[in-house]
Amino acid sequence: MSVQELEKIFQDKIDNEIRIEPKDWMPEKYRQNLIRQISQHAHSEIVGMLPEGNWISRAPSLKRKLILIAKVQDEAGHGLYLYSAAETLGISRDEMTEQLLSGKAKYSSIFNYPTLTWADMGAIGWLVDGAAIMNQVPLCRTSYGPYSRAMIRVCKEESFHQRQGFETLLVLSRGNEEQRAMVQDAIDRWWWPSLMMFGPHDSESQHSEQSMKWKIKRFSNDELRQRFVDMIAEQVKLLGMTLPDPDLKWNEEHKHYDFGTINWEEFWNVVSGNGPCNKQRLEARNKAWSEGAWVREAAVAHAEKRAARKKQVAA
Amino acid sequence: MSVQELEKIFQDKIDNEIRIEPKDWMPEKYRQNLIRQISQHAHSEIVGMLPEGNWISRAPSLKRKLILIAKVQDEAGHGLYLYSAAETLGISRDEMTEQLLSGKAKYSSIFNYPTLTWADMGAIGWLVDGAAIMNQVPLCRTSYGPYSRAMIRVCKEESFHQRQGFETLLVLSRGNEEQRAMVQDAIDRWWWPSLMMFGPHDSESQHSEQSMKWKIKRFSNDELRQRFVDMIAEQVKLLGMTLPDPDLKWNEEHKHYDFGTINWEEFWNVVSGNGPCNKQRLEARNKAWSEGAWVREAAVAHAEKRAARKKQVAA
Amino acid sequence: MSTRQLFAYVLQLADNALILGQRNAEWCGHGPVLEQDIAITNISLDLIGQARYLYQYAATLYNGFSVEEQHAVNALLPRPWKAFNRELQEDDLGMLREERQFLNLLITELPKGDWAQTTLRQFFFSAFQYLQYTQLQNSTDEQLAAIAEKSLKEVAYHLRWSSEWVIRLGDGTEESNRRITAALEELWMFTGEMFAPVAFETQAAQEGYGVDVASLKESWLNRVTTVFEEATLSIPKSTWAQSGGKEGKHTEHLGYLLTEMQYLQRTYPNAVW
Amino acid sequence: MSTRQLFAYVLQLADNALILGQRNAEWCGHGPVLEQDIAITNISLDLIGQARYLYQYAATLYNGFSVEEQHAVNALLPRPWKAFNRELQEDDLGMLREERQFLNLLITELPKGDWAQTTLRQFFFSAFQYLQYTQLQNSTDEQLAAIAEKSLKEVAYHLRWSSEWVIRLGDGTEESNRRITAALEELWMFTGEMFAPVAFETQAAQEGYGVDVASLKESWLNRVTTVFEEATLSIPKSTWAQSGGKEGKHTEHLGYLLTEMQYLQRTYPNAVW
Repeated sequence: MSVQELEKIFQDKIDNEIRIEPKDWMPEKYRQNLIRQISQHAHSEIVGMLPEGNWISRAPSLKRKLILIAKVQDEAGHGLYLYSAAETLGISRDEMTEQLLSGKAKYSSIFNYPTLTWADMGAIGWLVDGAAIMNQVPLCRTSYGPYSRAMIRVCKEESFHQRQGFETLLVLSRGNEEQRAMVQDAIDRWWWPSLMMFGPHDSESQHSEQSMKWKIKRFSNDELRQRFVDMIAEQVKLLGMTLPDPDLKWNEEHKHYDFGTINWEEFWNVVSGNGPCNKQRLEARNKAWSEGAWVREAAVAHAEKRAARKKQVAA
Repeated sequence: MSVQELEKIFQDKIDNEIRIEPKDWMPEKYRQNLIRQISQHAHSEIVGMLPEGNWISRAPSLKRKLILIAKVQDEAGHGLYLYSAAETLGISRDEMTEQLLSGKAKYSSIFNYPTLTWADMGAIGWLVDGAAIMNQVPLCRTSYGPYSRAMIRVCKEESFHQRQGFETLLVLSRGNEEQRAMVQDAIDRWWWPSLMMFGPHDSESQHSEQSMKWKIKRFSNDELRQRFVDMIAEQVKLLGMTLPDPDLKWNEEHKHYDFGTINWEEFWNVVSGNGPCNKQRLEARNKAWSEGAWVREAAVAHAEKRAARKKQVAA
Repeated sequence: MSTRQLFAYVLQLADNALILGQRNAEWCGHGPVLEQDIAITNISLDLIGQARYLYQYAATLYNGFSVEEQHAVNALLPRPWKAFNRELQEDDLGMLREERQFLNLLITELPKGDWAQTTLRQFFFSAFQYLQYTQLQNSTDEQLAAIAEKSLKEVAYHLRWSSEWVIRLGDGTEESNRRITAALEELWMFTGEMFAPVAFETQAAQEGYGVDVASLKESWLNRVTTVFEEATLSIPKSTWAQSGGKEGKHTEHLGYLLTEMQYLQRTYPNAVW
Repeated sequence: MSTRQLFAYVLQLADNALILGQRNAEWCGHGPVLEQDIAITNISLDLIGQARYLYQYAATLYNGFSVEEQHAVNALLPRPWKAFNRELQEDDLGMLREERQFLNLLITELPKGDWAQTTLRQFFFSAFQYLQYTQLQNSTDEQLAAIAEKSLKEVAYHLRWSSEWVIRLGDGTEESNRRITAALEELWMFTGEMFAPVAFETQAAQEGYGVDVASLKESWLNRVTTVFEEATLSIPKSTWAQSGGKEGKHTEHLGYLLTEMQYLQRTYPNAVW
């Protein structure tokens, strides 16, 4: 079959909402695009463990400590599913890890902001996971089978996290004066970076058009961002808090919330490595990886010894 | 002159309270004995920085933080004087350091106990420095000149530290219920180890007789210990606290306090490396030394470069 | 039955679980490989979960005490709670007692160290806890028996997991053997404390609600010997044991751990989180 | 004169000194060589001493405020103090404010790192503080002028000492050069904040009691350039600057530092030590 014919079969499947599976033929660019996107997503889960991990030792109650640890652990689990999905496309987890550690691969820029108070644990669940879900729900129907199946599991847990995050803030918002101030402060710091999580405006987005055609992506950045704003602008009222945007207001004509201008200079600065924690995050991952090298080597060496002994016994 | 004649001159000087100076002839055993004793004392100052250093970051007020830092720094200073005094006997500071780090040289066992509360800072000043001074004041008249001069400086500062320690406890003893409990608890933990600082009973002491003859030592372990008990048994009343010894009581006949039996098993265990913090203390010193190696090398390398450049300019 | 001793006994079990759980949680996000990051975090979750059951039970006990009984355990109560004017709760016990009131074994509070130290410590502790909780199932105290039973499945997993790592590192590379040998040298003197009963443990064993820890030593040594053989490690000769933890005399490490762990509860006393 | 701005201005100066002093004190007992252990500890003593003068002055200011003025600085006051029912004291300000109330430069709170990071950070800060305090001697506020004058001798020594170390490490061994270059990469983006005035600094400069920090940049760069030349180091091209410290938005490091530093004051509120 010619490449053109293969491409036709491939695109027909996609158009008919039939999932592409690892053994199916696929265009190289589709493969590359997916590897980039899935591994970036996996890296985000792994790096995303760090800002929240920063409060594990200081969680305010044993119950909250358990919830937080379990949540960060879930993120490790998500990383695992996603690395596995990416591996079906012919790249190894070690290769992906190297790309992360060397700074070649990206991860979500939101994790380059510091977590300064306990309320940040709530704000991350509510806003950051909220924005992530908005991006991710459509991916449950993405065209590549392993990715879509991984995303179904991820999304289920993420929406649980989002509810937990909101509940954390709700408790604080009913607490003492300092706790309430903590909530407002956390919202003030995380709101704009959360909006940036949807990526640049559609007009500036690099990969969008082709991704739409391949159904890797199903909604544009700006569409998803608008949905998110509409959702949060309502939920924030339940907390008795405000969003740090004087331009935010309901537009009766469009049935959406209008909102202010995003500081794209900050966005690009953080993407390009100048965020408050870029260095710190990568250093933490590099440290874990390099200090774990001898452990991984020992595990391999021992497994080999065992296998050799077994063979000997069998012989 | 024969060795016998030299020895006679040497002993005459000592008997007439004339100080031995670095260039004077001295018996090899005197030299070795002094090196052992002075370096052990220097090491004690250096290792002694660690238990108190443990509370610098957590000192309860800015004023107390300053006092504590200054005190620990003084100990570094004492270490310096003493290493210098030992160096006049023909051993280098690096050599002595190596002996400490390898575990070959000893340091005062008291520093192998942990500091568990802020009151320990007071108790160390009052009891540990108190016992040290009791040992050290006679050394201001020790026969070796550089050692005796170093000790004069050390003793002046140490007695200042002891007063500070007592004052720390006095403030706490007038504080709230928890602070008072802290003081009693600290006294309970530091009392017996302080008594052990005077070393084994005279009947068990290895180096005593010769040291007395050479006037390196002027009072026996048990004599000094008794003086210490008599002093502290009175001072503790000012704090409204008690010493953890049911057998402690004034002996009208001897005009001294009788006191209970020291747990020599614990003493020898700690001396031989089994104290709660022996490993930790040596590890801390080893870490500082090995992590500082590149700094020391850089300083030497730079000094050499400078010297070479100067020479070139001069030429 | 001496309620004072029971209260201390429950706290001691809880403190062991909490402090080791807190230590293991330091690995979360920093493990040597993702699957093991998850595994050690699981152990941490299990242990903190056990601590919660035990603190809840201790609080219930206390709240049901007579005035004299309450007075008798005064030294173990968190000071700030006394001003709260409400019943004792789990977090008061875990998050507001002072260092000298914590009764955990010293081995649980030591720094996490490298992977060898963490897994070997877990092995020593889990092998002990497995024996302790197995017997605790027969406690005359129903609550303790139930908590032991509920926890045993978790502990069995911790023991299996940590045994495997001890074997893997002992019989792995030269470096891993060197590291676990160093860890052994570090940790061995902290194992004796597990089997040296303090007053409230002796009482607990006598009254049938607690375990005679001294009697567990042989089985524990057998288990260690078996695993060490496969790991090509030898049991150290030294029998000197550090002690003090169960009486509130700790290493210098615990203070820092508590400072961090209790920070928010100390900063905002009696807030709801 | 806006007393609110003055209060913040004094606190900022104090916080810089305290936080860097606390960091440097971590070396005490752990320095690379005895003489330098003593030297860095001296710097720590000087800085904490400066912090005390400044907090004392801030407390005096506050205690002399009118009710409205006191109300205006409410956001900067330590919450627990409000229940103490006594005048504000230096330790309330240093030991009981929350992380978001600390106004120190981010560069002062970064971990001490290795000797290269410590000495280079000290050099960057001391070079700035020297210029700042030199001008502050002319402050229309007599107290500030006096504190600046008193501190300058110390700062001059810190600057000389740290310059020497930068040169020594830059022009020392290959390793020391590699390490100080790495430190430079780490720290450079935290230097810009020193010269970017926030609202209360602008006000302070306008009203004559504070220093126009933006105007110090050129002299600072000249000093750095001179020392770097001798140290065979180059000034990085990047001009991106981290900021936020002077507005209470810190790095993740400060929280841990404060947790430790404030532990006893939080555990025993309003006790006398």
